[in-house]
Amino acid sequence: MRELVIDDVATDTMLDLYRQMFLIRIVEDACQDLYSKGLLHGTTHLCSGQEAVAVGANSVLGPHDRVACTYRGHGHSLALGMDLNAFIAELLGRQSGICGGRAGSMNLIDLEHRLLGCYGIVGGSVAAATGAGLAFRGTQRVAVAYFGDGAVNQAYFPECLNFSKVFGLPVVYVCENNLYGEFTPMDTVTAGTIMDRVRAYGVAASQVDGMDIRAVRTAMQGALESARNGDGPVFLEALTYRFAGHSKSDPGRYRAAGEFERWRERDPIRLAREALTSELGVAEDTIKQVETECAVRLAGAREAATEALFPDPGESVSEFKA
Amino acid sequence: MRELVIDDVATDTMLDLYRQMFLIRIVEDACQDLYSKGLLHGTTHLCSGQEAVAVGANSVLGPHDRVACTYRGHGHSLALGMDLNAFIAELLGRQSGICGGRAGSMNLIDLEHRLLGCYGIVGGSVAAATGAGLAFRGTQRVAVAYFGDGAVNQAYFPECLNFSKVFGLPVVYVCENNLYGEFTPMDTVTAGTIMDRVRAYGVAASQVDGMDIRAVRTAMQGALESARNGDGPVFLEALTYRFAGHSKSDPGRYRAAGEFERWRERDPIRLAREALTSELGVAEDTIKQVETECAVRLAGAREAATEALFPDPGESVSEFKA
Amino acid sequence: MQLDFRGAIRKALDDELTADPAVILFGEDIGAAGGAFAVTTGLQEKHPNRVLDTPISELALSGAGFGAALCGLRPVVEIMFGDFLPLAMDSLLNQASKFWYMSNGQASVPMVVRCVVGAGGRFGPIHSQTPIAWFMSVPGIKIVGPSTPADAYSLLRAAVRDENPVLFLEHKRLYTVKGEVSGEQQSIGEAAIVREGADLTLVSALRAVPDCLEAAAMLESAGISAEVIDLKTLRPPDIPTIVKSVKKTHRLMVVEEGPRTGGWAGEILAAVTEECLGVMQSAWRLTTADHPVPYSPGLEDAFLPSATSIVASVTQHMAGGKVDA
Amino acid sequence: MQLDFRGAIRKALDDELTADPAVILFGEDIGAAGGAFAVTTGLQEKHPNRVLDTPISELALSGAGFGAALCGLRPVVEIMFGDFLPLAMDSLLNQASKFWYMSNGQASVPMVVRCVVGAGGRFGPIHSQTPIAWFMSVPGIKIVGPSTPADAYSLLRAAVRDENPVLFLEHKRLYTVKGEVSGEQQSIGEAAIVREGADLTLVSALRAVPDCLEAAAMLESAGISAEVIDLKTLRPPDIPTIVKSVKKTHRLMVVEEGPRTGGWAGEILAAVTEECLGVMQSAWRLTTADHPVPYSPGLEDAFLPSATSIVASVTQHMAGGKVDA
Ligand SMILES: Cc1ncc(C[n+]2csc(CCOP(=O)(O)OP(=O)(O)O)c2C)c(N)n1
Ligand SMILES: Cc1ncc(C[n+]2csc(CCOP(=O)(O)OP(=O)(O)O)c2C)c(N)n1
Ligand SMILES: [Mg+2]
Ligand SMILES: [Mg+2]
Repeated sequence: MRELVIDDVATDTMLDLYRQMFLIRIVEDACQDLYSKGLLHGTTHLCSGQEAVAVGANSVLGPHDRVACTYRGHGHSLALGMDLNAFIAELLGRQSGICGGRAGSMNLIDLEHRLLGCYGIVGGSVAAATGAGLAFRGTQRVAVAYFGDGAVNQAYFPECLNFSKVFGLPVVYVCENNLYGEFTPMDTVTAGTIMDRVRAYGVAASQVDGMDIRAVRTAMQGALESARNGDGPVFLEALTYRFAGHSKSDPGRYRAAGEFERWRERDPIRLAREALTSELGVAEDTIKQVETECAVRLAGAREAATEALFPDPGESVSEFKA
Repeated sequence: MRELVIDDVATDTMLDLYRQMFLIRIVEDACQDLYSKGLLHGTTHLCSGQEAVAVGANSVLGPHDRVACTYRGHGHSLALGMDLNAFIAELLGRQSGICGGRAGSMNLIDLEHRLLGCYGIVGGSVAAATGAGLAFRGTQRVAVAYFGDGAVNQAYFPECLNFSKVFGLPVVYVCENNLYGEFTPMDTVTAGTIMDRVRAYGVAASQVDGMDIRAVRTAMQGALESARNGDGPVFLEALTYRFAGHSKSDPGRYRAAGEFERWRERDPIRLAREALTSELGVAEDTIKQVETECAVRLAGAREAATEALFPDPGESVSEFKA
Repeated sequence: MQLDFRGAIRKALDDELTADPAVILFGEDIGAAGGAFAVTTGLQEKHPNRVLDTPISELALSGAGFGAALCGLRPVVEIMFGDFLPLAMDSLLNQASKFWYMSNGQASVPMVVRCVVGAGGRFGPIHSQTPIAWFMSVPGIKIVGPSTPADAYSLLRAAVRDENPVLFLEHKRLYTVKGEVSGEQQSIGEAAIVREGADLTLVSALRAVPDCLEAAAMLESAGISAEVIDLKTLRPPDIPTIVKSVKKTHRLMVVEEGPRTGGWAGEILAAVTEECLGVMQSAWRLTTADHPVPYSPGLEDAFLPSATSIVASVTQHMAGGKVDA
Repeated sequence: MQLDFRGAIRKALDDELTADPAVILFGEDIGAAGGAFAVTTGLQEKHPNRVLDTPISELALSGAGFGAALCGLRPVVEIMFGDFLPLAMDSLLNQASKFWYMSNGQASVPMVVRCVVGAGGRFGPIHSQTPIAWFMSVPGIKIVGPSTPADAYSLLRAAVRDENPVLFLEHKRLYTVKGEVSGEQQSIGEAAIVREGADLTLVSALRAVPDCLEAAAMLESAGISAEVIDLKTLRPPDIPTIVKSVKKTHRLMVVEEGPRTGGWAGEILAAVTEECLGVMQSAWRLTTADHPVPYSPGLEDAFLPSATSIVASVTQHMAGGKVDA
């Protein structure tokens, strides 16, 4: 991989990134609330704490790139530009949902906004992006796979990593290592290190502080550039943490004492906010205004979704495209 | 892994190892002949050239260890002690075959002789041995998986390697790298190196000259000892070559010019024979006698198998054990 | 003893672990955390060395179960959702289920694979499937799907004792169902008539059994007497019990929570037809449509068989010309 | 043009590669070596950048096919033997086949997975299966299994053109069959009456079609007139064509090379029964037994359906009491 160029994020860019992260965080809080009110069903996997990866990495994609992520995909979906109304409506199972209410929180798809899908099968995103990379051979397009630390032990990952390296595909693999797969600490079920595993395939790999949105952007820019240059697949391990439980019903008892608090100190939104105020000299009021705008947008989308129609069960459906 | 102790193979041991290798080689030649005579059916995968791995590695197993290998399993089966008559009879589809004629060349099973099976699915042997290792936790027993270079890219391998490392299972993984998977050169479809991949899991890995039976024995002794000590899984890459085609219908056109001849120079049987005569001072006549004995045994088994009954298609079969 | 379905499963596992040191449980998040559906809570504390949290490696899990079963253990592997079984399928289909035949009876593979299955929980298309049909045509494997806590307990114990690979399916909408668990032994492979009737035989399994019973009660008031059969074992299905019933009622309806085309209901209907064609007045299936399970509650509810849809289907078939066709 | 079945497949692939730069072929040993069954010989030389030799990674192959199809390619993936499909199944079942429905029609997945299938080649239990039943219950996937070179050519081209995932099965005992290949377009989903008859409808697919035709000729001399239907598409099966035939002949026999329990023949029998119960005099299946494919030639031959066993089964059913039961 080429030497990375440090990207001095301009103030308004940083404010926009902050806006996106903040929106995702309050959206996730709203999901929790909608769930408790019985409007969001089944289960849902919040990404609170991981916003800097979603927003930072996706913010440097090109318009023709494609992304596949996991069931923990709210942040990525919004960062890619999924319409907020269509997003919430999907979670509430409405006709106006991005997938007409058929897919739900775990399986969001939005091809118009570059999202090949949120994959409910651990490892599924890795394959989808690998295939996209195959389609992008010899073009300037890059495919990105997001997945968790747990996915590294799942068949899709090693098979696809080898496949894309062998064919030199333009794929960026981004592992969001949040230390746990469901309730199980990663290091109890993972031999060796993720970085070593990837490097053993001759794939360039680096780690990045997943709580620092500027670091994520910079690292992702480098990775994308390398893939776009035709240098084959690239791997990025983003060190992060989820502040919510694995899914809606998880109290998080498996966390070591003090761990949660330590990571909370490094809340990516708080870090970005601090950078805005102290480093970039943005006024507290300006930030408050951004936050208020987000809250207003969310409230509007939430209201619209709550009032949206449910799909008609009588509608005839074909299993095939004609 | 502990420091390996060099095993000075005594003359009669070496002669016995030679006997086994020689038998396997002439058995494989006989298979080719039986195939061309229409007595052996479907397809068969000969291990000629790889005998030193089969004989060397299996010769140092304990009586309670267990082995899983691949469709290229004639050598391993015989080295483990499978009855020659039952072996040939199976290949000819006879009732007296080791599996009653049901399994055939690719799927030999002989639990009495420690063989958990020859697996027709690439990677299957890796899983079977991993499971055996799970059953052997905390005992002095070791499970051994044999598989090819091609299997390293197949889902079973990385998943199982991680699994056995995580649980510290007594499994020895032996990769017989013969440079090809079917007709495809390994390096065209394999990113990085096999050794690096394994080491990335924190699994002790070493390479051994798979044409030198004494080297294979020594390496395998060390691997077994380490696994028996409770040090978890061990990996051995045996560098070898198959002198026959991938399967019965393969003319081997993919081989680079001169490659075959170079490896032929290192024929494990020839090397062992040379060691016997020049290093260990065994008389040519003694060796000839061993060879004749093998030929006589084979002729007898072949005749018995050719005359053996076919299984009765009318016999009632249950898909379940009662 | 009164237990809920989840508790019955837990007790069966606990009792098997206690009774036989060869029994071992492993799967994702089943140990320290007690499982994604809190089924295995407490078992690791009680049997620390034999209840293992594993990596997310479905193929290795089933493969290791297979190899361990060949070497003396009786593994009970949890594949969290039945939807993930395709990742483990090679091991079950090409290794475990073929071993007994292919080895010419040298050994069989006593392993159990447990999964949560079924729709109605708003889990969407990839966490709601009922994987029976994928394995229905695999010789050498048994598929068990209980509908009551008593059956869950007895059949899971029988599955662990069975010498063959068993796929044991737990419907997520049954976990909270309560019932008396007697501990009475049961054999895999036997269907049960759970309600007697004269006009029609309703065959189903898992969560559809309570639906059929509810439907039968509703039909009773409409003057239709339905016999309800709980298959309990899906593979091999207990065709003789159904045939006997159909010879009495002359009508067969099979209710399956799963896509119509290629579902197990087709197998039941076909096998019964082969024996009862001459005596059947009607025979049909009620299944889900041929598309994935939808997430939206209204779509999902309409998609699934229910007491109401069963009654509607019966009424339509028995009122229509088909009765005397 | 006279071609053998293998040549017809090769020509279809070649013509598709030539016609559309979005078509890409990949699989194990298909490129430089021309494939394990010499089907793809010469294609890599002709289309060097679009015929790829891959690692032995069935899950990655199908997964990459899926992702590539989402991004504008029309991938044709070879999974060498159908027996290996379980390793690729998650991608086909949970990803590719659900996409069209789950995305609410945002896109479908135009990919083809080709495999060699079937018994009779002495390849033993793990290289001889016919994987239809494993996928028969998967909504969103089509399964095609031609029995002649002409159909192989036309249907493979149609499969590559299809907007949905298609499993395309090539029976190993058909590769050397010769026939005229006209190149006439054909639609997936249509069965064909390949011989007309009055007394009995014989339904089958793949290698069993020539067996049925041979049986029909033998039955003719015994005074029984059999109509033979070649399904060609297994999923979704063309039930209307069969129903129409059964309404004429009043008897249905389905011949499947595959285990009886849970096989696709059950689906055909069930679906036809639901529509024809009143007019059928008999309905049954001839399948293989419920155990793996044996290696030994005598066992394998006895295990498989054949013209002789089809005739015997027909004679038995038409002579027995079942005709008028
Ligand atoms: C193949 C498969 N196995 C198991 C699951 C159940 N499951 C859902 S999320 C999860 C943990 C995944 O952990 P990780 O990859 O680290 O991602 P994270 O949830 O931490 O973002 C598991 C086991 C699944 N969805 N797919
Ligand atoms: C899962 C699977 N994929 C493909 C095959 C077909 N196949 C049989 S042997 C083989 C090559 C294996 O190469 P390697 O692992 O190096 O072993 P070798 O044959 O060289 O001993 C392939 C692709 C198979 N049997 N199983
Ligand atoms: Mg994680
Ligand atoms: Mg090899």
